[in-house]
Amino acid sequence: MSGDAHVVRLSDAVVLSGGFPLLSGVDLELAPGTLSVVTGANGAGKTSLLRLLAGLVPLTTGSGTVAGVDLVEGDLRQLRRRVGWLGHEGSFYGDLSVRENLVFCARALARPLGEIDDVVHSVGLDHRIDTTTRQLSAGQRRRLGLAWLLLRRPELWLLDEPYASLDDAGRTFFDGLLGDVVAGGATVVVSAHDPLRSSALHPRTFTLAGGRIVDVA
Amino acid sequence: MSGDAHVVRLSDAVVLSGGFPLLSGVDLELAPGTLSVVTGANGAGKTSLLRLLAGLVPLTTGSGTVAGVDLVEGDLRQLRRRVGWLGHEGSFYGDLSVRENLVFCARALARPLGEIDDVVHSVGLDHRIDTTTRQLSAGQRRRLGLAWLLLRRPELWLLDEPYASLDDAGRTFFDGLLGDVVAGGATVVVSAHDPLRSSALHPRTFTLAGGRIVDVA
Amino acid sequence: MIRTAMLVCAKDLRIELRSRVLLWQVVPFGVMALLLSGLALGPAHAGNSSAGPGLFYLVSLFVALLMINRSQGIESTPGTKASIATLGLDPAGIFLGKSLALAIELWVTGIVLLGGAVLVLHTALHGALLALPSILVTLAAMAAAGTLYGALTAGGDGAATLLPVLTLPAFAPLLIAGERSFSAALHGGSLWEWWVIVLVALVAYLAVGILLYGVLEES
Amino acid sequence: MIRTAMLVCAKDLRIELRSRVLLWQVVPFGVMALLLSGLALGPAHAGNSSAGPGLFYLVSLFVALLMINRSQGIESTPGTKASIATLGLDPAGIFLGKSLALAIELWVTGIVLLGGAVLVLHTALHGALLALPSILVTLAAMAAAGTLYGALTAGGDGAATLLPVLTLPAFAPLLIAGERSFSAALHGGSLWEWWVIVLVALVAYLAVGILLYGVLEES
Amino acid sequence: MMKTLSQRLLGPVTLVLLALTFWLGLWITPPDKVQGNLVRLVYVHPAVAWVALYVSFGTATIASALYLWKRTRSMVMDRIAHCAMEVSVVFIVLTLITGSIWGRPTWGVWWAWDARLTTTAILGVLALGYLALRRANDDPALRARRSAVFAILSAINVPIIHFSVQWWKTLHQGATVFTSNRTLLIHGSMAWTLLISFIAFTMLFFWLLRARYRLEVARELHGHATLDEALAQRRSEGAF
Ligand code: HEM
Ligand SMILES: Nc1ncnc2c1ncn2[C@@H]1O[C@H](COP(=O)(O)OP(=O)(O)OP(=O)(O)O)[C@@H](O)[C@H]1O
Ligand SMILES: Nc1ncnc2c1ncn2[C@@H]1O[C@H](COP(=O)(O)OP(=O)(O)OP(=O)(O)O)[C@@H](O)[C@H]1O
Ligand SMILES: [Mg+2]
Ligand SMILES: [Mg+2]
Repeated sequence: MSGDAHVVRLSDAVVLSGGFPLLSGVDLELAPGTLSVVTGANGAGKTSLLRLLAGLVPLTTGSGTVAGVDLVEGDLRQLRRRVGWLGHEGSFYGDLSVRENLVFCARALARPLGEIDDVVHSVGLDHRIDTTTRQLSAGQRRRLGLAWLLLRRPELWLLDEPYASLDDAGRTFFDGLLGDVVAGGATVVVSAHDPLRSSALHPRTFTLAGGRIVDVA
Repeated sequence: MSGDAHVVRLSDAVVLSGGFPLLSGVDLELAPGTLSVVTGANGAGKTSLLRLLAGLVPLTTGSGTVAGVDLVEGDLRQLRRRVGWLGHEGSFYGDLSVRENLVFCARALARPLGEIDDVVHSVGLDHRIDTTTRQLSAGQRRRLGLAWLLLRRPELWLLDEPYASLDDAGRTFFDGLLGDVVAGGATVVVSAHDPLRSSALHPRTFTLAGGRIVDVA
Repeated sequence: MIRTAMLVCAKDLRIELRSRVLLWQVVPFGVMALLLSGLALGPAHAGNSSAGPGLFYLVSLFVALLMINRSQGIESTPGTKASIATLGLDPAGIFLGKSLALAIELWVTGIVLLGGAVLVLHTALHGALLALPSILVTLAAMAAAGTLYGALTAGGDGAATLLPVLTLPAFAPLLIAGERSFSAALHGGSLWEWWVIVLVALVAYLAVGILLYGVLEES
Repeated sequence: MIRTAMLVCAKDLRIELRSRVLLWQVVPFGVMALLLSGLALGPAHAGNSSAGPGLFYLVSLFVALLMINRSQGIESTPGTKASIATLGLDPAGIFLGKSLALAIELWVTGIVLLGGAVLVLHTALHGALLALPSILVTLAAMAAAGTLYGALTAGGDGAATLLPVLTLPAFAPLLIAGERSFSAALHGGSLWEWWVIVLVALVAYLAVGILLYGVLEES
Repeated sequence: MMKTLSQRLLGPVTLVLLALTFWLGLWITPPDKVQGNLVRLVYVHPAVAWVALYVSFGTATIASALYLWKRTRSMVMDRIAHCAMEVSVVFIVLTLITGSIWGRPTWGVWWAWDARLTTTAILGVLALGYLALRRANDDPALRARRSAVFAILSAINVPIIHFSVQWWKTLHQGATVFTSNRTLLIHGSMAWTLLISFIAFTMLFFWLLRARYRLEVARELHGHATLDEALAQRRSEGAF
């Protein structure tokens, strides 16, 4: 991790896609070990902001540093390696089973394969461990995404509407996970349309509108 | 509509996919003009049940009638023509704009094109009407799905997690819509993980588990 | 049926115009493939104008496979399938519309390729023009057959690779008849004989498609 | 790099084995295409054994295009791309692994097609065996080039049709050199000359891929 | 399971007829003036080809058509079509092999760009395509309909194969066994042996078809047994 006191520091960040400004000038600073919620109307730019932080889209103008990597000059691959991403659809390799996907991930990160069973158990997918991921239900796919992140244990977690399509047990588990992760010193940014369920977590809430942050609470 | 008092009548419905029972024996009767919520854990079979009702998957064993069409003997195409479907991903033709997609729909159903502007306005997509749907945000895509249904005005609405990725304004609009639709005599089946927001609607709630209905409230 | 066909055809062509795949990708691919086929066979065979019709149809075939794949791809993104299915469009109309759109696209490519054959493979211009009607009919038959086979494989496992396996043998008679009639136009044989075979194939595919397309759609 | 390559290669091959697309679809397609190419050229050209190498490579080319498309398709479903990108795998390793998996798949198809050419196109068995090393190298070069170009077009609009346009010109030299070296093996020309060209191309593509693959991935 | 007498006799009679064919073909009939002993392939190749094209592919096509026709639609037809097509693949491959073996000495090559040979090979790929198409679809009803349509479209190739020797002047033997006016051009012991070979291979087809069909039924019965298990297991997922 960098010596910088902030994990995320954006200043006047603009992201263009096909001439359209997905983000129209975002200033943002996030300290390590914090939980932030990004909210805002549909199309406000939440997903775009998270993608920028994950190094999945390049910065067009403005400047920024994420997890010690400069968004303009730095190596975005370095950045991606440090973040964990849970998107609207987390499908991975649809032709491989739950276990095979996680084995691939563990091997890629040189993690012990023994962790896989625990992780699968904790997200409640034991009985689907050998099912091809294409056949999973929406919520099960989301759970597999969480399992993947649990194996990764990144320093910056970027979660795009994590509650969507999780059932009640899944949400409770997720809340517990959020607490653990933040307590463990990682930084978490969540996009959501509802306030977080657990009041034990004390997130800062950023409201986006028109590709900018218009409110911080 | 058929003379039958029920819009949906399933008895011991089993749906297999690749040897796996998505539904393991569902009995269900729904009267016209009612609102029902299907809930249950991830992978319980909510999406599968809605797909069966929409005529998108065939019944393996058991019997059923939906909107007057027999699921075993009848013409599923007739059934599909009577239902409106809003799925996890409502992408339509990604290369066409919002307006072009709706024009296609209106032409296919021989609806006046004049309705399109109203419908787009009511789901709040006026400022994206000429945007290619591939570029829409998750919530905007969901709104387009609603617009499509508003044009269709089917007799049976099947909505799979309609709240997911809608913002607050969208949800409020959706609740209002549900009320109107049910008051208008159509039947609505919604799958959801949360209880419905509006208490003015009095839905019956069916809880699924392991591919069966285990609780009715 | 006709109304649905027009609607579907217009939609497919609009998507095509929007993405410009035909202009920027398929046509250059065809020209490229024509050149390469000539190269791969070596000057001895290719320079020889008698290989022209064969190469022309071989390349058209691969172009057609690309286009069919695309034409089906439009319909089979997960969201599209369910929403379009609930429109309950007349399947015969869908079949005709998609076939027509595909045929128009193939005609455009075919004419460009024909020009290429004249320039590059020394195919006689006069013969090429004589062969044009039979070429258009052959390409239309390919479009109808392709739409039918595209629906056969749609949504299945590995649809993109299954499609060529199934279509290639179906195209074989078309290819042969087309080639013979093209050759006849070049070397002054009887034009009509082969032309009629292709026409019969086109009508047969259209009839089968109109009758059975609905059966192929996911139930 | 090597570890990543092995990992990626194993994953691609496992997906291939799982879906059996190679066995059930690509190999029959190749055999079919070989037969059809023979037919399209008419017995006069095809029966003539000198067309063998050309047709063999022409068909291999189309098979390769199918396989490259599939190999990239695995990586580019919307969900996959983001999650795999955040694994931060070494791009040189990804490139090598995907190229190797593709090469193995092409080798399997190539050997079957070679058998087909011997049986069907009267290519001399002795010559075919002599040509085998150069064929394997050529197919490997195609795999490397294909992976590189596949990444170039990945995620773009109409990737499936853009790919062939870009790869075709890149494959042209490979195709020519491969065909010449195959012909030399058949008719007793100098084997080494063309063989070396292909080998150089393979090494060049591998070098470029190792250096630049990272640049091509969506930044 | 009750077996009728004819069912009981199918296997043994087939074996006896095949044995008879080989005995007559190899020892009793005379060698040919031109072809010598090679002519004995005439007792295998035409019969095998006949079964491949007309008997087995034909069965598959008719069963497919019956499946598509609403009044005779049943999974039995689908199963017959599927099994017949699998047997057809075997016979098409045998046709190609025996033809190639015959072609090597007579034409000097294993394969020629002959219309009949090519179209036969195409039929083989079509039959494989049929099986691949079945594999690619899970849903039984959809699979049955799609493969039935494909089988019927593929059957167009059969008359093309048959007439190919007339349409294209080619290497392959024209109609020698049965000419268009239905008279045998071959006489004496050869004619009898030929006739027996046709009957023997046709019966072999029905024998194989029945065996394959039973296997399929057994597989599906087994499937039903596991269905109850699968249902029970799925239901138990809800019970915590
Ligand atoms: C790979 C090579 C060959 C293939 C694929 C092949 C294929 C066929 C087919 C499909 C038929 C049945 C046609 C019909 O009944 O409509 C047939 C019949 C026959 N073939 Fe071949 N054949 C091959 C080589 C040969 C050779 C080399 C000979 C002899 C020199 C031969 C002699 C015959 C004869 C005598 C018949 C019966 C013709 C009739 O009565 O109509 N075949 N072959
Ligand atoms: N080429 C374009 N032309 C016009 N608008 C575009 C274009 N590309 C993207 N957009 C718009 O950019 C915005 C992207 O927003 P983003 O996906 O970040 O929204 P979001 O806040 O995640 O919304 P949601 O809550 O719906 O997920 C959308 O409003 C979309 O319509
Ligand atoms: N071939 C298969 N083998 C094993 N399980 C399968 C197979 N195909 C589907 N499934 C399972 O069937 C179930 C389908 O459930 P469905 O999508 O209807 O769930 P859902 O109630 O909509 O869940 P969610 O809340 O996550 O959307 C899932 O549990 C999935 O894992
Ligand atoms: Mg979003
Ligand atoms: Mg669901």
